[in-house]
Amino acid sequence: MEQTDRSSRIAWAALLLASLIAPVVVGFDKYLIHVGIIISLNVALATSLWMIWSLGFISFAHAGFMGIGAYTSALLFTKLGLSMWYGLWLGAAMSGAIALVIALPLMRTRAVYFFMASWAVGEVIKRNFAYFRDFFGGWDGVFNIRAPKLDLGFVEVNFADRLAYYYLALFFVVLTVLVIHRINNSRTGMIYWSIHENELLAQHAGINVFRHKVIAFTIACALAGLTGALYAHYQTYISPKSFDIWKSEFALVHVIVGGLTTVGGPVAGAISLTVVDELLRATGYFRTVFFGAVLIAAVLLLPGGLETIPGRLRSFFKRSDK
Amino acid sequence: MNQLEIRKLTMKFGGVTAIDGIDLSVAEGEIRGLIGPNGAGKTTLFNACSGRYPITSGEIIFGGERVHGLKPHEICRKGLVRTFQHVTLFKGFSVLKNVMVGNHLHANHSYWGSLLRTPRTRRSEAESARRAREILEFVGLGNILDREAAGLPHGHQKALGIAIALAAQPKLLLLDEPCAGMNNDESREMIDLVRRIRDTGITVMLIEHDMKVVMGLCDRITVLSFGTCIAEGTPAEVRENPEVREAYLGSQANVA
Amino acid sequence: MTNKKSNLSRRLTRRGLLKQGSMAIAGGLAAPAILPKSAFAQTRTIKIGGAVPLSGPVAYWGQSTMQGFVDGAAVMNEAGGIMIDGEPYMLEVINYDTKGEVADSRAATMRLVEQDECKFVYSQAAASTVGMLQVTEPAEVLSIVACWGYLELFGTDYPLHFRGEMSDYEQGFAYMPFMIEKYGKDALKSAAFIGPDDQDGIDCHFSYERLMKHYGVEQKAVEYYNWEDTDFYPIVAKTIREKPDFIVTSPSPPGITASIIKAAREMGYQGPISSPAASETETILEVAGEHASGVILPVTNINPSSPTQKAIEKRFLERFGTFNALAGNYSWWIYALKAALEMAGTATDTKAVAEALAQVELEDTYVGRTKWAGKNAYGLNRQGVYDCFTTTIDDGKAELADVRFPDLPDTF
Amino acid sequence: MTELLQMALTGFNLGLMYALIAIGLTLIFGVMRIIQYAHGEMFMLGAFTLYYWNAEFGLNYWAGVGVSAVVIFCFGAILQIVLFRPLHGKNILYSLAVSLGLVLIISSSGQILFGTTVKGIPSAVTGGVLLGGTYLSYERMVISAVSAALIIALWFFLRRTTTGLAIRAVAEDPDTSALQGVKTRRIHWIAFGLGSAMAAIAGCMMGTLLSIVPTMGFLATIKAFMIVIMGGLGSVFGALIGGLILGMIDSVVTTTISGDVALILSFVVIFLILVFRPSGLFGQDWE
Repeated sequence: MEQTDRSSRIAWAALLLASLIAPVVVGFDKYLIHVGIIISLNVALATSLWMIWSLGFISFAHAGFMGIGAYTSALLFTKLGLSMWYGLWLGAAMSGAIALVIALPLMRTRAVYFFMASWAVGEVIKRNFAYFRDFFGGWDGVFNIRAPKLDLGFVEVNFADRLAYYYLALFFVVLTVLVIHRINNSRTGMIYWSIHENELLAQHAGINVFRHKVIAFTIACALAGLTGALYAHYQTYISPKSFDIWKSEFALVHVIVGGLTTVGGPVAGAISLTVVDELLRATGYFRTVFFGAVLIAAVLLLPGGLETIPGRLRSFFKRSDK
Repeated sequence: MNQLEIRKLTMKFGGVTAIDGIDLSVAEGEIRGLIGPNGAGKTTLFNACSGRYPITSGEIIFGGERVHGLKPHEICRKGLVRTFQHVTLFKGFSVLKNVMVGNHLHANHSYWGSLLRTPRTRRSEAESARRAREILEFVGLGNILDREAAGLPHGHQKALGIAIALAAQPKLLLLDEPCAGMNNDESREMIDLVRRIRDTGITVMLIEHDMKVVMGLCDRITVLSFGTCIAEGTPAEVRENPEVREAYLGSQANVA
Repeated sequence: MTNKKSNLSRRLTRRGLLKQGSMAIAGGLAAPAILPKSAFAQTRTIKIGGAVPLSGPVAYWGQSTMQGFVDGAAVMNEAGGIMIDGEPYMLEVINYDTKGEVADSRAATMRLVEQDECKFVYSQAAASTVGMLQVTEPAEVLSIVACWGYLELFGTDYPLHFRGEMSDYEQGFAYMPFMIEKYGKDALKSAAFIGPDDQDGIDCHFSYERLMKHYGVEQKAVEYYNWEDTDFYPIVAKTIREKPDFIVTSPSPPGITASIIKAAREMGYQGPISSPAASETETILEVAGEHASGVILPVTNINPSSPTQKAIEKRFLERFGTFNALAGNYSWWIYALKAALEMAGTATDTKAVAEALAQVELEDTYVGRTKWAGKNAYGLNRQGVYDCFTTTIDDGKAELADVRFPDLPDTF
Repeated sequence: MTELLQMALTGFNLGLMYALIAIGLTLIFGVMRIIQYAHGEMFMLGAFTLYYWNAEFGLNYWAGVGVSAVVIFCFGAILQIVLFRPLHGKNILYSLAVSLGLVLIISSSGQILFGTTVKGIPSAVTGGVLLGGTYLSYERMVISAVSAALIIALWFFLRRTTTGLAIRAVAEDPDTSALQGVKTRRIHWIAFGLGSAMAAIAGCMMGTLLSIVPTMGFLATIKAFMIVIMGGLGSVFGALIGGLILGMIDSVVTTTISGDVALILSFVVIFLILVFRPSGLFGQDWE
């Protein structure tokens, strides 16, 4: 297994430390903490999408499965009063279960056809939320999905407070990235990338490609469901529009701009593009135009994505100090 | 006991009969040659045995067990492993990692193990790396473990293809044109490698166009033409067989 | 009716484009992108924040709303600002785009309330309103929005939330009397409703259901199209099969309204068709062509006629390079807020300002007389009510047919 | 009975119009394996070019359609050369990300330039006849005829002309056709330009039928991709059949049940087609 070399281990530790002390650095500015939470959720979504990519295909149903997790957790709360502590795991489980059922036929398709079939799956999921008005609330969506409380004996933490939710979201994001990082840097990751590199040879080397594809898809969608539940309890309101095709596309864009070959890619992509989107908010009409321009520039001017920057810098310094 | 028995195998692709009722059996520890003009159905036979394409009718018995209809990874686990005519490797991986994917089969793989990095998983990964190095030494690539597979010269890529197959600890190894595109020295090395593989107890069946290699290496040779088996026997018998000469060795008869 | 030449001058003048572009850049980029800022450091200022859809499918309404506030603030600042118990306050309008999405609107409102410390905010359309209210009510910030549905978000448990645009229900009490006068009560026994299948469409239908019940009109058919639809033949065919006396489609933009009219007329349906959200008669005439007759648009004054309306149009054309009737429709909000601030004598106590705003009645605005109502229906006077200008289109000609203040029932 | 006839007729008209949008995509998606998400934006730009040509400046309608086709052809070709050529041979996801960026830029700058007000293009052909309850609008007939004619023209172009054959060769196997002396670079921008021009023409046709607004492109992209998938990659005939299927589903199911069900149903149909016939009804294999 490639041992993560020392410099990337330092990079991960630095990133974790930075995100831990970020609220203090920004002087607890509530709005910037909100941006931090949105970054965490985008990182989790992009990284779980990247896990599917490590097997060689891209799912456009990712926002749909995030929606399943969100709706499960939201309805458990609004209809049964179960707090998010149940909603998180049941949401992830539900999302994973449905992913498993859908993966069995879905994995028969290949490359761009999988891409289109997953797009159809995403659309069907979203429109079912909209169609069944009485159960899912239709286009009106689901209201007041309140954040949970946690009784730690000596203090009771109410996660409606934004700072508390920031660290809660951070905890689950770190958990998600760690799980995906661990899987990727292990034998399982090697099998995934072998399927990515050459599916035919992998099959003839004794790897049950279909089974691994189904399992990877299920895990990734379960993690997306987890992110969905976190999203629901933070936004306190969800509607089918929150999980439409654009969310899947932006998650994909985060992975592409960030970089396709290591876990660092989606993380870097999600952080930088979420910040860019927020910075552009004040530009009114031109916001989407600028974002589109940044996206195209990133893809054309930085082949291989943001993750190649450390490598480029290293080679740049090596060349200059010769 | 026969390692592989093929009875009345027929392969049809939408009206085209690529293989028309072939009977073939390969004894244990033998090096069997499979020759015939292009389009005779050689590679199709390999595809049938490895489970890549479903067979139309007939039976494939490997080590006494029915294998036709199984999926490629199931057949591979039973010990029937093949290489590909056009070099297929995990291009982005290092030489060592290519082979470690190969011996993934016999290292027990568990998701929890990967997730929690249990000592058992770490030990089995180290073991897998050790065995991969052994196999690479065996095929003569021991010194370039960390090179990327894509950048290797043709000869090394062919050897790596075989190393990946060996990693799956085969009982029967199907080699699809191992010496294609090789000069004399490389061919001689490949012949030596195939002999050494056979000496470890692995039965070998290989498709090859280079007559010197086939005649020098194989214990018995099967000749296919238009999807049927027209001759089978020792290299000497095959060379003399008039049908073979006419169907395949026609123009080269006086040269051999 | 404006001819071709003039609407070109109105819509695509070079000056207009430059102005529009530069205004957005000046207004937007000048502010350091993410850190809090204030333009008028020296004199006291009141910040008014806007979380409106400036891009995306609902941009048309969002931009009109923003123009109303930006223009109003500029006019008031030129006149020396607002006098609140003897102190002049300048107005500063900050706008953020919400792309018409709930989550984005919530983020934009958070930034307005928490970072820019706005005490008064505005928004447009259901999605941005829903996003905004989750932030403004707990933070006790006063909001003026346009939202035709989500009635559960209205009234006593959201006390600082004003709806500056009449929903189809309130508008109906000017529209139905006009229809009865024009066609007679017995010609209007049954109606059919066509609307988009999103929350706006479902809410508008709910308003119409209540209205029709009030006027004793039987509702024959309810059909929903989805925004992905590009052809309205199937839906209109299904609707006119029920033979309703008249059809209402809401909130359908001008283009879709025109397509529905065209399909209905082509399939032989002659009854009146009305669309309260279509405020562009030109599009309807261009798309529906000679089929555009028997059309009733109880929206707003599409072609400015009164001196106030003409003055507003001139000012908007100079400032923004474009003007559409909806911008006029929303232009009175900031003046109502000004009156409330002066009446309450405070720029920070939003509860007092809200109490004052509920009593504000304006006379001479783009939409004539305005007041706030809804005490019985929603528990608080939070629903803006104003003159309803009904335009009719008959065989290719659009004209203002009626102006009346909705005579709301006392139950409202 | 008349209802069935009306449904069938509407479905047929709708199908041909959708097919017109999709065949452009077949060229780009089928030939160059570029997932061109901004195809709908070309559709929108085509409609607005005709709008400014015909409705604003009052010039001839059919000439306008020609002009918008040429303008968008050049625009598509330039886009291919500037944005997509550097990505050639790279992972397909990069071209997808660039086309997504294009969608954002074109649709929102469309809103800024053309204004957010809804516009309409007066139809060149008006009137129609009521055949026992079923309305035959001349305009829809003309549009269906134009669509059918264009589809057939493209089919012949790809079969009979040298450029057409070159395009199909590049679609089949770019390397070999390059070896045969086909200037693949030139073919790429021609195919891209042609595909965009087809979308522009579809934009003009649909623009006169319905209203136009800068954000209408995305809906056309959804329809185009649905059809190309159903019909099969790179197959013009497949795009025609896919278009007709989608048109029929939209017309019949919307009239009988509801619009929502029609949409959900069409996505389910796509999913099943892809699962059981992985390369679409008539498409050739992908790899």
